[in-house]
Amino acid sequence: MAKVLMKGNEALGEGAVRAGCRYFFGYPITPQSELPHYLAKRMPEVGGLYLQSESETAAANMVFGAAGAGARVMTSSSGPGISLMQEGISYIAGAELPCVIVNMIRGGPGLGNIAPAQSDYFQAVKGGGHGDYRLICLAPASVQEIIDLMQDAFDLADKYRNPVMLLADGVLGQMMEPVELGEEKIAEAPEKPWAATGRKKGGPKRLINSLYIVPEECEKHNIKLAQKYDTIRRNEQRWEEYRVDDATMILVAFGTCARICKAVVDSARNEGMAVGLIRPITVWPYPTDVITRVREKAEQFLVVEMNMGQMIEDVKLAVEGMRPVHFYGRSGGMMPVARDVFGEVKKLYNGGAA
Amino acid sequence: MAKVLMKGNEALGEGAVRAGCRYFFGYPITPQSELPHYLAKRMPEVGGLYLQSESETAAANMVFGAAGAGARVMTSSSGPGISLMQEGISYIAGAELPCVIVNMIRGGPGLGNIAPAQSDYFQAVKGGGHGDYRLICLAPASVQEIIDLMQDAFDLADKYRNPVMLLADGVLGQMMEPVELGEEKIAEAPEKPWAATGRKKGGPKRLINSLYIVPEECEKHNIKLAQKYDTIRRNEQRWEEYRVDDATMILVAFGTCARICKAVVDSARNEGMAVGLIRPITVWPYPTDVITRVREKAEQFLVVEMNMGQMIEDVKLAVEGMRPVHFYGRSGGMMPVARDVFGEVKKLYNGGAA
Amino acid sequence: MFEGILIAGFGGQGVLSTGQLLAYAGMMEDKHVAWIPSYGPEMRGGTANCGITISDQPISSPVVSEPTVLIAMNRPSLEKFEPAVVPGGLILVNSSLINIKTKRTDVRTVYMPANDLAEELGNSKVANNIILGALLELTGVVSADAVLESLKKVLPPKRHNLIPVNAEALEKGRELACKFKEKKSS
Amino acid sequence: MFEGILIAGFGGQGVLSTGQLLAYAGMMEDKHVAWIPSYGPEMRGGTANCGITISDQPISSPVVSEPTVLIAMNRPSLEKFEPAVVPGGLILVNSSLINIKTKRTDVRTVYMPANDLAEELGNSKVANNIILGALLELTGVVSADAVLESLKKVLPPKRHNLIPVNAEALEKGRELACKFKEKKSS
Amino acid sequence: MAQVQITFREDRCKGCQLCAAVCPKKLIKMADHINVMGFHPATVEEQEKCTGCALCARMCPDLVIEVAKEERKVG
Amino acid sequence: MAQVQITFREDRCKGCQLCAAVCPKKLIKMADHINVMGFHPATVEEQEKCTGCALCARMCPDLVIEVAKEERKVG
Amino acid sequence: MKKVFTRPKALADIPFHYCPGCTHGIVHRLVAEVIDEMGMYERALGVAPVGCSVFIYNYLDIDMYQAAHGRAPAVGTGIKRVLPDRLVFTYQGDGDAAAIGTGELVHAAARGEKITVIFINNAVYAMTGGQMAPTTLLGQKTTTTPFGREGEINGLPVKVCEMLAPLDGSAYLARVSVHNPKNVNAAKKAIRKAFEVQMRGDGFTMVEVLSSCPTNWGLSPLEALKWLEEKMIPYYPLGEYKTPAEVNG
Amino acid sequence: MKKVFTRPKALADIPFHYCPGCTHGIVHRLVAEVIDEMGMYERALGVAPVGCSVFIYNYLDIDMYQAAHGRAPAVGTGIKRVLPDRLVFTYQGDGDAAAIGTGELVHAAARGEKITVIFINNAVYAMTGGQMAPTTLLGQKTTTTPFGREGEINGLPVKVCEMLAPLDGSAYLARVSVHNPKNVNAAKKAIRKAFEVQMRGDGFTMVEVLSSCPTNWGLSPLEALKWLEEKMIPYYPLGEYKTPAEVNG
Ligand SMILES: Cc1ncc(C[n+]2csc(CCOP(=O)(O)OP(=O)(O)O)c2C)c(N)n1
Ligand SMILES: Cc1ncc(C[n+]2csc(CCOP(=O)(O)OP(=O)(O)O)c2C)c(N)n1
Ligand code: SF4
Ligand code: SF4
Ligand code: SF4
Ligand code: SF4
Ligand code: SF4
Ligand code: SF4
Ligand SMILES: [Mg+2]
Ligand SMILES: [Mg+2]
Repeated sequence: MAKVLMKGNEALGEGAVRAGCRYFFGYPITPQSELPHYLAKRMPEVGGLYLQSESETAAANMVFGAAGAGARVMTSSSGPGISLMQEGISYIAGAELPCVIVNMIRGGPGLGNIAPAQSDYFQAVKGGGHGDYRLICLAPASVQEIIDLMQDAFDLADKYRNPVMLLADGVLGQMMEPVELGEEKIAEAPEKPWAATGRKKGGPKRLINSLYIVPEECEKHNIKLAQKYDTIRRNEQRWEEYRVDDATMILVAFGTCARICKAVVDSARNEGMAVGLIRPITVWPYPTDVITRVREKAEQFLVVEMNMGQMIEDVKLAVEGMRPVHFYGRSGGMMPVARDVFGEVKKLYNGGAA
Repeated sequence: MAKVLMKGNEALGEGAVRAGCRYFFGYPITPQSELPHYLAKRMPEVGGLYLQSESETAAANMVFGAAGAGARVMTSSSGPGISLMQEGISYIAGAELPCVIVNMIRGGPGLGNIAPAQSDYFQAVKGGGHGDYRLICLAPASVQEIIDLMQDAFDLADKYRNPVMLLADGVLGQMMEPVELGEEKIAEAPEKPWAATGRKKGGPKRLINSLYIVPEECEKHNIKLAQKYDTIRRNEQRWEEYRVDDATMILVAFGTCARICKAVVDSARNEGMAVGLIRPITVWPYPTDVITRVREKAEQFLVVEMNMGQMIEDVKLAVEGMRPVHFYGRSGGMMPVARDVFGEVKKLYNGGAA
Repeated sequence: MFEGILIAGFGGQGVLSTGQLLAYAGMMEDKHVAWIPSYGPEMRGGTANCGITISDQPISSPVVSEPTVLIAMNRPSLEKFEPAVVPGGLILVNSSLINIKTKRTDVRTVYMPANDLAEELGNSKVANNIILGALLELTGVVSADAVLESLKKVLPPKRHNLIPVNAEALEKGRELACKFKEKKSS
Repeated sequence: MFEGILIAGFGGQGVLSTGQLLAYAGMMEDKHVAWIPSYGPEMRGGTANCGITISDQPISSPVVSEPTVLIAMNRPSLEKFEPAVVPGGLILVNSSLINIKTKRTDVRTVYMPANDLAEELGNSKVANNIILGALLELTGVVSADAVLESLKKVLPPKRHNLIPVNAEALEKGRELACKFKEKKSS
Repeated sequence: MAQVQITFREDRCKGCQLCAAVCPKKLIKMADHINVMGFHPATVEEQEKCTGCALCARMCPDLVIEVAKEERKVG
Repeated sequence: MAQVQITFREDRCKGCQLCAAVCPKKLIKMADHINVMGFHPATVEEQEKCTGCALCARMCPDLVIEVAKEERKVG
Repeated sequence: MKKVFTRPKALADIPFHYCPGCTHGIVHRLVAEVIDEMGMYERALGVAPVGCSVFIYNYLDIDMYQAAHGRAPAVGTGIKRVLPDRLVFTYQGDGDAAAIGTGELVHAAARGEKITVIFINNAVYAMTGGQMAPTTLLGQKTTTTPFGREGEINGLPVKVCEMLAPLDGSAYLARVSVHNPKNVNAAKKAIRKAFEVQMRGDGFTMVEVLSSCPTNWGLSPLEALKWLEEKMIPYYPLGEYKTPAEVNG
Repeated sequence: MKKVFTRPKALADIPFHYCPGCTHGIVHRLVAEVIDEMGMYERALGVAPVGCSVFIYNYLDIDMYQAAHGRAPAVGTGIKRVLPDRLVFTYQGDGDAAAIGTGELVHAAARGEKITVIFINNAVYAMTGGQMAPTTLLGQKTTTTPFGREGEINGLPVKVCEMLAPLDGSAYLARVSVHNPKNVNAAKKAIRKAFEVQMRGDGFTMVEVLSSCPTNWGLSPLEALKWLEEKMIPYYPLGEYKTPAEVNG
């Protein structure tokens, strides 16, 4: 099939439709609004529903209802809107409902701005809501990958009955790139016998719930969730390695930052430096396995983020003090410039001297 | 002065009043409701205001307004309510407004239950809201300490123009213990020339704001915040050490868990085991300094939490792989029982054999 | 010295305030004390309980998961909590409302028709204090004087008129407990 | 081969669609392309810009912070972005609306009265395509054919009637650029 | 008068007295003994006077009361 | 007729024409040239016909227009 | 013998956890009876609130959802949009629906969302220990208005039916009470009407039920019903606040 | 020469970022004029929303707050309770006040909070690119109702004045427009009245202003005003919806 030029935000919409998503509930916010615009047009074409909710709070809870009723459903927001969804997300995770949440990060804190950022990494991967829960977090780095991961997002959500977050930054949402859409084979969602769709004759009562008033039962539920998360940690870590094999210095970056770091790796290689890149595709579960592997050979790590230093904690947890882990970050909607990152790489590569 | 018997939740209220807090905005939720009950009676006595908001979302934003107007102000909630405040907290941090937020953790995720827990540690210390911000987080372990830390909370908030969270669990709120209230010397809040109280003749315009639409300016703001956080990290780490000096095994626990661990330490010492306890009093800034110090002598760490393992990440980040860091946790509102923790200690102390 | 006391019954039986009274008395005697109630929707079912820890050591967990003393004011409370009492512990049973016996043989058990006795005293509300009186006698956890002194602090002044009947109740309980001790020792 | 092109002007000048057209053409020629707009409330001020990267290598950041080509459709855009152009780069100035000259001496600059020329062609909306024509001629980043082909894909069928005038505009721009090149080389 | 059978599920009764208050015949009394939950349960004293109007049952928040009536053959 | 002075702050004008539409005398025209922001700014052609009613100014969203009037001494 | 009164099928045979004399139980039963009578047992989906009635999800023997505090109308919206032929209702307290959930309630009404809200107005936050609700009466003492609710400080009681009536999306709005058998019957009729209007697709429907909370009002169950009648009804007049043209009769 | 019309003192002398013909600018000016005329320059505190008018915090030359989207009434409440003698007002769009901020708006009104909401109804989410607002008219095309707003799917437009009027805490509610000089004058009068009622302590006050968004309506500035007059006013009738007894005249 021919390639088409597509905006990241629109790719999110088309990817969702192709993954069998038929319900979108959300509230507009820059820099993800083209997704609602796209779905407002596209959903009716496939017999689906785009419903603009009165708030992000409501959107998360509409998702709760629709997911409980068995639908493939998604919402989308950014910064302040994602913060408003935290209670709802905790309920969705607690009730083990599958859904997809797009998080197009912008500059913060507070109203901040609408420029691209990665400063909501902690919120996404450590749980911005209350309780011990985890979101599966996928971090695409291109418009094509958005399309591809969207399908995976819905599949993972259903497989594990867990909310999945698609974590991107404003740049990925706004940019247009060529994409290969592939055959339009609309995915079928699996059977969901647990969905509460009305009491079948003789069938069990279904309850969509996150309340476990008796602590013993709540603990059991938490342990069950923790076991699920362990399974996901074991089975679903994903990452891309770029020129890592012989690298003595490893850059770690996700999303847009990783694109920039790839260019930096190339520049470094051109100058004969053994630099490589690990690009987490799942930021939860964090691809600890690969870091544990490469920390044997690599002499140092440089984490590059569009924030003041968040993912670096996960890298450090994986490196376990065996190697120095450095940080280069830009924040508030600023993006790292390849030349500057390369400067940092050179400095560190030469043992701290510029 | 004579001691009085006081409930933790009431001590929160009395402590706040004595710290000069005159405004409370909040929404009821178990297990912190005695605090609103107390303040609804107590505030009018000191010319203050208890106002029940229509939601936690509104409460956080009322706090935003009152703090911007220069008042010492607080709110309080638990689990789902704290999640609903995340947007507001991010705005408060972004606008650098001082205030105190009580977080009486209960079992999660979702509706969970109302039993004591520590499963909102990540949310509190890594930032449940969007953007790169930090809350100063104080974790008392007794009713007396609640009173004492309440004063510090307001002082720290004003000193750093930063929201402060008092992080406790349901047990601390519900239990009664004797407390020494001390002289009723009501603290005076400092001058706040930045507060927006009406344009003074010839004075500067004041603006309470978190919007920095130009990325360069937003980055500058983020760097300024980061520098503030670094100062706090350097100056405000607090912890209690209990029989740590010669300990080869260090328990790390905060709040109610730390009380239990103290008993465990005593039991261990009785049996001749060199076990000690570090009790973080600030969980942000995390008392990394003491862990860095003790990791030289101590052979292993055991982190005890009322969750599935959250603070353990901060301990690991401080230990940097130099020693094994073990975990013992209960969740969903269950509390560790001293005997069981002791069992774990014995097992680990003897190199894994029970 | 360490006692972990669990008082459990229906709401309205004065379970929580009896516990507070005990904690208060412990505090007046400069002991370490902690009191903690059950809370939340469990109370809707009409049951209430609280734990009181009194010790000469700092108190670790205030939650009384393994009581040294259980005061069971109604049958569901006895059934629910008797298994948790430590061996050698004490169970005080309000036999006015509980028509069963404990299954435990490794604890001391005292049965007292507290409600009936309270009505004899002319105030059905003091059943709890009768049992409290017995508890004091049997454990010596705090002195009866400290409890009476605490009553003055705990009761609002306008209800101080209730102090005499409460004192009577405590005394009544003490007497019964003495008899029980005699019986045991005889 | 790498070009980072920044097109900037007022809203309504076709800035964004011109950029898309260019990206589309690059894609049709199997190059790596990325297009990214400025977005958000900046647009309220009435300005708009977008960056287009066309390269034979995968594109790292799509943000064109150091353009090799700047198309300035109005004065604020020229003033704002000219310092960012890489040395040796190209600046195309819409002199119909810009009555100043660039201060840069280390770049190629072409001034074209695009709006006036567009009105000569009878459609003031094609000013952007005149400049685009010049850009193609001067950089060869994509072929004019690819752009024309892309126009068919980008325009909705009911507006295909506009293709001829757009083609004319491209050609007009190309001619002017040729003259410019001649001048330079002469 | 129809033959009526009114039954109380005593262990579910919370002694709230709403049934007693609405019985037009004032037939419902609270028992002296307490049930497993510790409440004095409601009882009907003179079953035979009961009209089977079921007002008591409709007012009982805890569905303690069931009312059945002999079906009268009409004609 | 009062003497009126009406001034336009041309660089602030966005050419929206709201002023022109409400002028009862139809005095306001859009200039041919564009201002720094790229808009055709509003201008008054026949100042002397202006009554100083300031309707134009009151309707201008961007406070481009100021109107002043000679104060008439009464009596 | 014919059963004149017996437990409806849609109501599970387990005891309520409610306090003695709490009228939540009556309303649960009415909902179950209407589900039975309309033959909707297999097609009814209920959304439980956070509040004393949270465990309605156990009591109603149908498929149920437990929503976050105040969000039941949003959850109901999600369900109904996926399963448009089901009977979808929420059961919410006054804290749930009229305080934290105001936005969700108003917008479900404005959207004409085809769901029914059973709105239990007991003038207090019961579950959390008797705090002031938006519907607490002026002068009423609660744990957070220990000196009685004062308009100047705490604001004025919210009349929810009246507020939703001007919204074009609301189709049926009624306020009923369950303080005596006559009103219990009227309440049941209103619930049935609301469900029928919903299933006809006319729009948003709500039945506000004045309900007692003896525990937090500090009254005996019978005193509580009297207080409800004498204090609440004058401020919250009973009646239908909106009906679609066709069900006016 | 006497200035018949000049920039009010409370309005900073900087250009607005608004689109050509956007009537946000007119309303800003009216607010500033009333502050000047009431002599409140030193005692007025404004709360900016999230929306096109967020930068009102720069334009008004008084102390200002920037609130989270929809939360301005809560922020205003916090301010007013601390500084009860100040004039506190919020300036909010229809997305801000009538969608995400419904709860805060309704409850500020219910509490009789002594603040004024200047509510800009432009039937669209302008700042974020023209999505449907709660006040978008039926049939109106927006970026999220590309085929026109349809009641069955998107719900019905919300009439905010009408909804708040039944709340006992609201004291002054008016709907005005700024599509021509006469209405601009009336709008200014209403703003002044609202501020006066606030300062008298009568309760919550709101002025809803029908305002144009040429950009997102896809109309020229003049066409936009015509559309406002012909389409919006019939659905959103102008007038005072509530006045305290004393200001009735
Ligand atoms: C977000 C959130 N805030 C607060 C609570 C605590 N809470 C539980 S129920 C309730 C109010 C209950 O009152 P109402 O809705 O009137 O129901 P009732 O108990 O009176 O039937 C509150 C505040 C919560 N669970 N979640
Ligand atoms: C919590 C949150 N959700 C969404 C947004 C994005 N957002 C900014 S302004 C706006 C709506 C603006 O519409 P309106 O309030 O009508 O103001 P207008 O721009 O039309 O004047 C939205 C949805 C945000 N900033 N915060
Ligand atoms: S059925 Fe009627 S008459 Fe019989 S006990 Fe009940 S209320 Fe009384
Ligand atoms: S109404 Fe029901 S619960 Fe109450 S007393 Fe009568 S039978 Fe018992
Ligand atoms: S002041 Fe009146 S007459 Fe003069 S230009 Fe303005 S509108 Fe026209
Ligand atoms: S109304 Fe103002 S901005 Fe608009 S054209 Fe007239 S002067 Fe210019
Ligand atoms: S607290 Fe009130 S509402 Fe809750 S069960 Fe008891 S009486 Fe009913
Ligand atoms: S987008 Fe609309 S509301 Fe916003 S400034 Fe432009 S015209 Fe005004
Ligand atoms: Mg209630
Ligand atoms: Mg708007």
